[in-house]
Amino acid sequence: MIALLKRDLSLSIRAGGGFGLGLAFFLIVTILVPFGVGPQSDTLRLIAPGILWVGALLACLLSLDRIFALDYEDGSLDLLATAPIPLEAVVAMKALAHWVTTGLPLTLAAPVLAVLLNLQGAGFGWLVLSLLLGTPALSMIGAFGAALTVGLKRGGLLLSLLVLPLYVPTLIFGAESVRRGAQGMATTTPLLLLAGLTLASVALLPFAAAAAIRVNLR
Amino acid sequence: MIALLKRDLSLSIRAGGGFGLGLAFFLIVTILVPFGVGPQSDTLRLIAPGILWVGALLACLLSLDRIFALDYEDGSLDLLATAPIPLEAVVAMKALAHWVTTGLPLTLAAPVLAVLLNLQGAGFGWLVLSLLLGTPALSMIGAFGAALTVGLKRGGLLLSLLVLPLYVPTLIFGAESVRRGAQGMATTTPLLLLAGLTLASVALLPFAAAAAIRVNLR
Amino acid sequence: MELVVNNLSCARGGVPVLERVGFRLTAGQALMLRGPNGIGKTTLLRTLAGLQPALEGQISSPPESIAYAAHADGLKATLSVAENLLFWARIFDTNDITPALEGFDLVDLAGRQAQNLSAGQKRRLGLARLLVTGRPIWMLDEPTVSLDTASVALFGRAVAAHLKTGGAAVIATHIDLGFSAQSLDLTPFRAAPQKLNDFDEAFL
Amino acid sequence: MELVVNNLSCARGGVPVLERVGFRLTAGQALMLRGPNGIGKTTLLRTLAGLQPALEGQISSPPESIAYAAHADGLKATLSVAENLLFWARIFDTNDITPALEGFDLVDLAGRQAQNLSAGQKRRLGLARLLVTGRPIWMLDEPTVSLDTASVALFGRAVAAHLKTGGAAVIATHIDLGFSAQSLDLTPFRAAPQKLNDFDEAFL
Amino acid sequence: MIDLGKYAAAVLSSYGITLLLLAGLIALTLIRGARVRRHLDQLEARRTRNG
Amino acid sequence: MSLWEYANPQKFMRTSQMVLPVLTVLTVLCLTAGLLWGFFLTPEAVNFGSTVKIIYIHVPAALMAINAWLMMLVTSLIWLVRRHHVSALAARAAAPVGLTMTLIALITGAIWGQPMWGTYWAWDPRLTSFLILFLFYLGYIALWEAIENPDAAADLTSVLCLVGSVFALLSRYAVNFWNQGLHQGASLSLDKEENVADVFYLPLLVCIAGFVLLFITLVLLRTRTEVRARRVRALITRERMA
Ligand code: HEM
Ligand SMILES: Nc1ncnc2c1ncn2[C@@H]1O[C@H](COP(=O)(O)OP(=O)(O)OP(=O)(O)O)[C@@H](O)[C@H]1O
Ligand SMILES: Nc1ncnc2c1ncn2[C@@H]1O[C@H](COP(=O)(O)OP(=O)(O)OP(=O)(O)O)[C@@H](O)[C@H]1O
Ligand SMILES: [Mg+2]
Ligand SMILES: [Mg+2]
Repeated sequence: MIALLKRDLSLSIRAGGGFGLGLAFFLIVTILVPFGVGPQSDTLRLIAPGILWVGALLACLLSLDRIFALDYEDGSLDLLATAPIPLEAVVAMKALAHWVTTGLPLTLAAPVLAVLLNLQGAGFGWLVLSLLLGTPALSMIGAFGAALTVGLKRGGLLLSLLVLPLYVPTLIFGAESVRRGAQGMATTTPLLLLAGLTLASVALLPFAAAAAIRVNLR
Repeated sequence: MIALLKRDLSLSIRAGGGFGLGLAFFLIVTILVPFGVGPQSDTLRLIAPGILWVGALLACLLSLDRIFALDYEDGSLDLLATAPIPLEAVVAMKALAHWVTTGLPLTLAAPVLAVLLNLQGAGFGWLVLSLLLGTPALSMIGAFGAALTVGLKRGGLLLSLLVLPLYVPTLIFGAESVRRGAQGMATTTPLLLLAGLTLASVALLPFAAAAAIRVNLR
Repeated sequence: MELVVNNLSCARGGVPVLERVGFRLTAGQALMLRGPNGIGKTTLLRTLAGLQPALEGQISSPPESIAYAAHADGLKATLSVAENLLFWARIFDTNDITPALEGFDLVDLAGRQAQNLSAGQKRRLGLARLLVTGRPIWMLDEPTVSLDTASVALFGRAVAAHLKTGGAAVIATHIDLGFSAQSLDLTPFRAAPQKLNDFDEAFL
Repeated sequence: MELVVNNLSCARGGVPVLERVGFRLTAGQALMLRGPNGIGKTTLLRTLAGLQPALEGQISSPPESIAYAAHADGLKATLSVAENLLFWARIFDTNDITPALEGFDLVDLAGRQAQNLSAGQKRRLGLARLLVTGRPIWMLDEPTVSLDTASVALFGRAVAAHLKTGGAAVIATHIDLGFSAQSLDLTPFRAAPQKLNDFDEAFL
Repeated sequence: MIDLGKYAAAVLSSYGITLLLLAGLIALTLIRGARVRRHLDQLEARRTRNG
Repeated sequence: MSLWEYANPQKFMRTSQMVLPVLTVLTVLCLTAGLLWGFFLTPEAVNFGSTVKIIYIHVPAALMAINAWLMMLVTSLIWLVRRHHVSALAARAAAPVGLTMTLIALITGAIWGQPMWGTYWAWDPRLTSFLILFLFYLGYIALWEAIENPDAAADLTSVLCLVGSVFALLSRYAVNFWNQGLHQGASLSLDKEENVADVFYLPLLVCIAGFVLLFITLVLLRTRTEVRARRVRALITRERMA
């Protein structure tokens, strides 16, 4: 299992391995938005928490299909399914690898990009905290969506469509806590809800995802 | 050449073919943004032109790697390169197919999504017009980027990074014309610039892209 | 260590392709699956490997005893030959990849990225993976595709050594592998079209 | 209609693999490329097909005369067999796909999606593509991989018919295809490691 | 005809669009039903003919 | 006789054949009666003017949109546990009907919003959750369409329906937390105090009954088609093998 995590990480760090794909996308979104909405800094300040969270979410969404598709195509998934580790653990490890290569860098990069969007000073801490709590849920939910669509040729569209509504609660709690934090309001409730969401998905979704993969492999 | 266009279109309409991928992504962005920035309709109205254009642009960006990658992987691109039609025409046709399956649906769907973002009534016409003028440039520039990265395993990241700066002028002129239109100001200048950009890229980029593909195949 | 297959039916894409297949394989034996393209060799191997459920019939084998090598090799293009092997070795809890590298003449290529291998070299690497699984029953789907004569001989020797140490192998192939084994032609087991009399049987 | 190759060197991934290859092929002839895995058969075929430039040497052939069939078949998984063929027929301006379907026994499968074919059936479809190109010189890279004996015979007949109508073929293969042709072993042409004496030659 | 006042457009278009959507759904259901049924009958006929 | 016998395709086909004509007649009666009553014979309401007539399609459609999803959830569970094919096919048949209902509720709501709230769309919790429900329907249908093997498709869509239901509930709470709404509260409750006047209430009940009947009829029809389509598939593969 550690081997699997290590492999996934080193694969994604190799040339063109997708490490930084999420990060790059996050960067792209936050850079493009000011070009689109115009450079007025109070408008930007107003929408910064939302845009940052939406950017992080899109960055996750975008890199989801790599979780299983590549292993499916080259036959590794067949081999992993017959290997001595349970498929649930494989799913969990792959979600973890996805988080380490996507969610974690996003969280670390977010404060820098927040400067570009003129986020209020009070919001920075909450931004990092909420991303840290919320991105694992994004990875896990995404892994579930990826498992549902793994057999399909170019399931990318379907994957986004399936995962989008599942992401809504995470996004709302996440962005809300940053917005409240930036305005100096209490953030406990949304953060607690966010943490609960993450825990629940990490605890339950690997089973659903493993079941979906088994169906897709047969 | 018509055969190529037809094949690409029918491939993308088949199950999981990526038709609607762009559209779905556009939908995703415009639906998620309010969840992030909050439900106040005047904030949304303010940022609607920018978000709509950024969404359209991201939707294009996302579907770019399909332009050549799939044909490269299954060997079709090798075969097309040795076929009796010039590679420049292949590139142009593939960019056209990309526009028909991405840019065109985006343009048609934009007004509906603009309702969700509370765009001012005056902006609707300009939104459609600017997208109609601008999305062909997005497809063509994107095809060039895809040609540059076609040989690379998972060139997605690189592709986004390469194409992003090339997209900036299109985005600025496009969003600006909608914003001016929505506020009842004159839109001629940005629209003319947008049209010029599109014409120039359609005229010149196929040659650059074909050269890039030749290099990548050998 | 025994693989017993009894009255097995299996389906591909929801369509039954093979019916009532039965055989028995004990330690030290190899079985060649033969039959024309599309008869269902791949399907049978996948069923035996536990990747898809059987429609009917029993497969009995010791738990976690089967190593499967498909048409696709499961290689990661950007990992080196040694890294690819090492990964599978870790997954299967064996730690030494030298016998595998040596057995398939990959020592010189150990540091090369898998994407820079020729077709035959890739295949050799795919086969070397079997040695690091440490599992007794090998299921091989056309293992010698793209291999030159020397490599086919190498493969023959690897299988022979595996059988000698108490392993077994089921091999689907169209060509002569140059070593003797019992063979099973799947043609007689082709699934007959089922009778569909009323809606009770609407769902194949 | 003649393919003349003279003093050809070619490289793969920036490394020269073959040197001073030369041969001459006229209408009605077939040439088998032989040699161990990794010697450079695929590389040579790609160079001849014009997909990569030669390091040195000349290739002379009539323009647009070469049809190339690689390890990968260039099939679209979601198109049917007939649609796949029809697409290539249109690209190459031939319009009739029936000879190709019949030549490779694909008539029954014509409506099936390519993703639902077995390995050998896919390969037959990949080969059938050659018939719709209408080009005289075929470059085939291990064409009989995954094919059963009957299909190999079918392929042999297709090549024979092609040669009889004035075509030519260069075939890289490891196994015996059951028809006679001149053969060229590439082992002697393996590129010698170059001397790197000074910095001028640092850039291979 | 009843008088809907200044909201006529809203009410009428609501009813119009609803009826249109429902009609479309029903039509699709019936058309696909008929087509599948015809196809099935055809297959069953061929099957009984050929034994 | 147990209820499960209706999951036998043949039994299902026979029974549904018998009840369908009755259901169709009832549907047509209820629906036309309700809609005509609502459209022609009800007065204008104080704050709403004539737009109150939209309620006769808006509310039944909204109710059915939710109930259709509930029905899919139940049938999906039945498929997962008992593996009755008709059950899975019924879920598949219901989805497009539910989607249409959602769309009707959304569109009529949007049209109603313009005169009442001065905007076609506001990010009100009720409206927003409907938008999310719409997306769930789209994803569910797309997944069915994308997978070729029918049993695999049934399995995967059922899993999606289960997980989706949980997340739909979560979203409802999240959206409430996120924004306080403009939308009407539930006034169809049994508590008479809150209820609308009987002149509006009775035709509304008839309309709801009509929509329920319409839903059942359509789902039965569509399930029959799905069963037939499965048999067509079976016969075709049989011919192919012969
Ligand atoms: C797109 C927008 C809308 C959606 C998705 C929507 C959704 C719903 C739903 C789900 C219900 C049923 C709830 C229940 O009975 O508990 C409902 C009921 C209702 N809606 Fe809407 N609605 C929308 C817009 C509007 C607008 C603009 C109005 C008018 C101002 C409106 C007025 C009502 C009324 C009066 C009810 C009945 C409430 C009751 O008595 O229970 N809706 N709507
Ligand atoms: N994904 C699929 N969906 C539906 N049918 C399939 C699918 N894959 C293969 N088939 C069909 O199932 C049958 C058995 O295929 P299988 O791949 O097991 O054959 P095989 O004996 O391995 O053939 P080959 O020697 O060509 O590899 C074939 O007739 C094939 O057309
Ligand atoms: N993309 C690549 N980059 C660098 N080197 C490569 C690449 N692909 C192949 N090679 C190397 O180039 C040499 C020639 O490879 P080529 O594929 O032409 O061999 P081949 O004769 O076709 O072998 P096979 O019979 O196994 O298909 C091999 O030694 C191989 O390792
Ligand atoms: Mg096979
Ligand atoms: Mg080769």
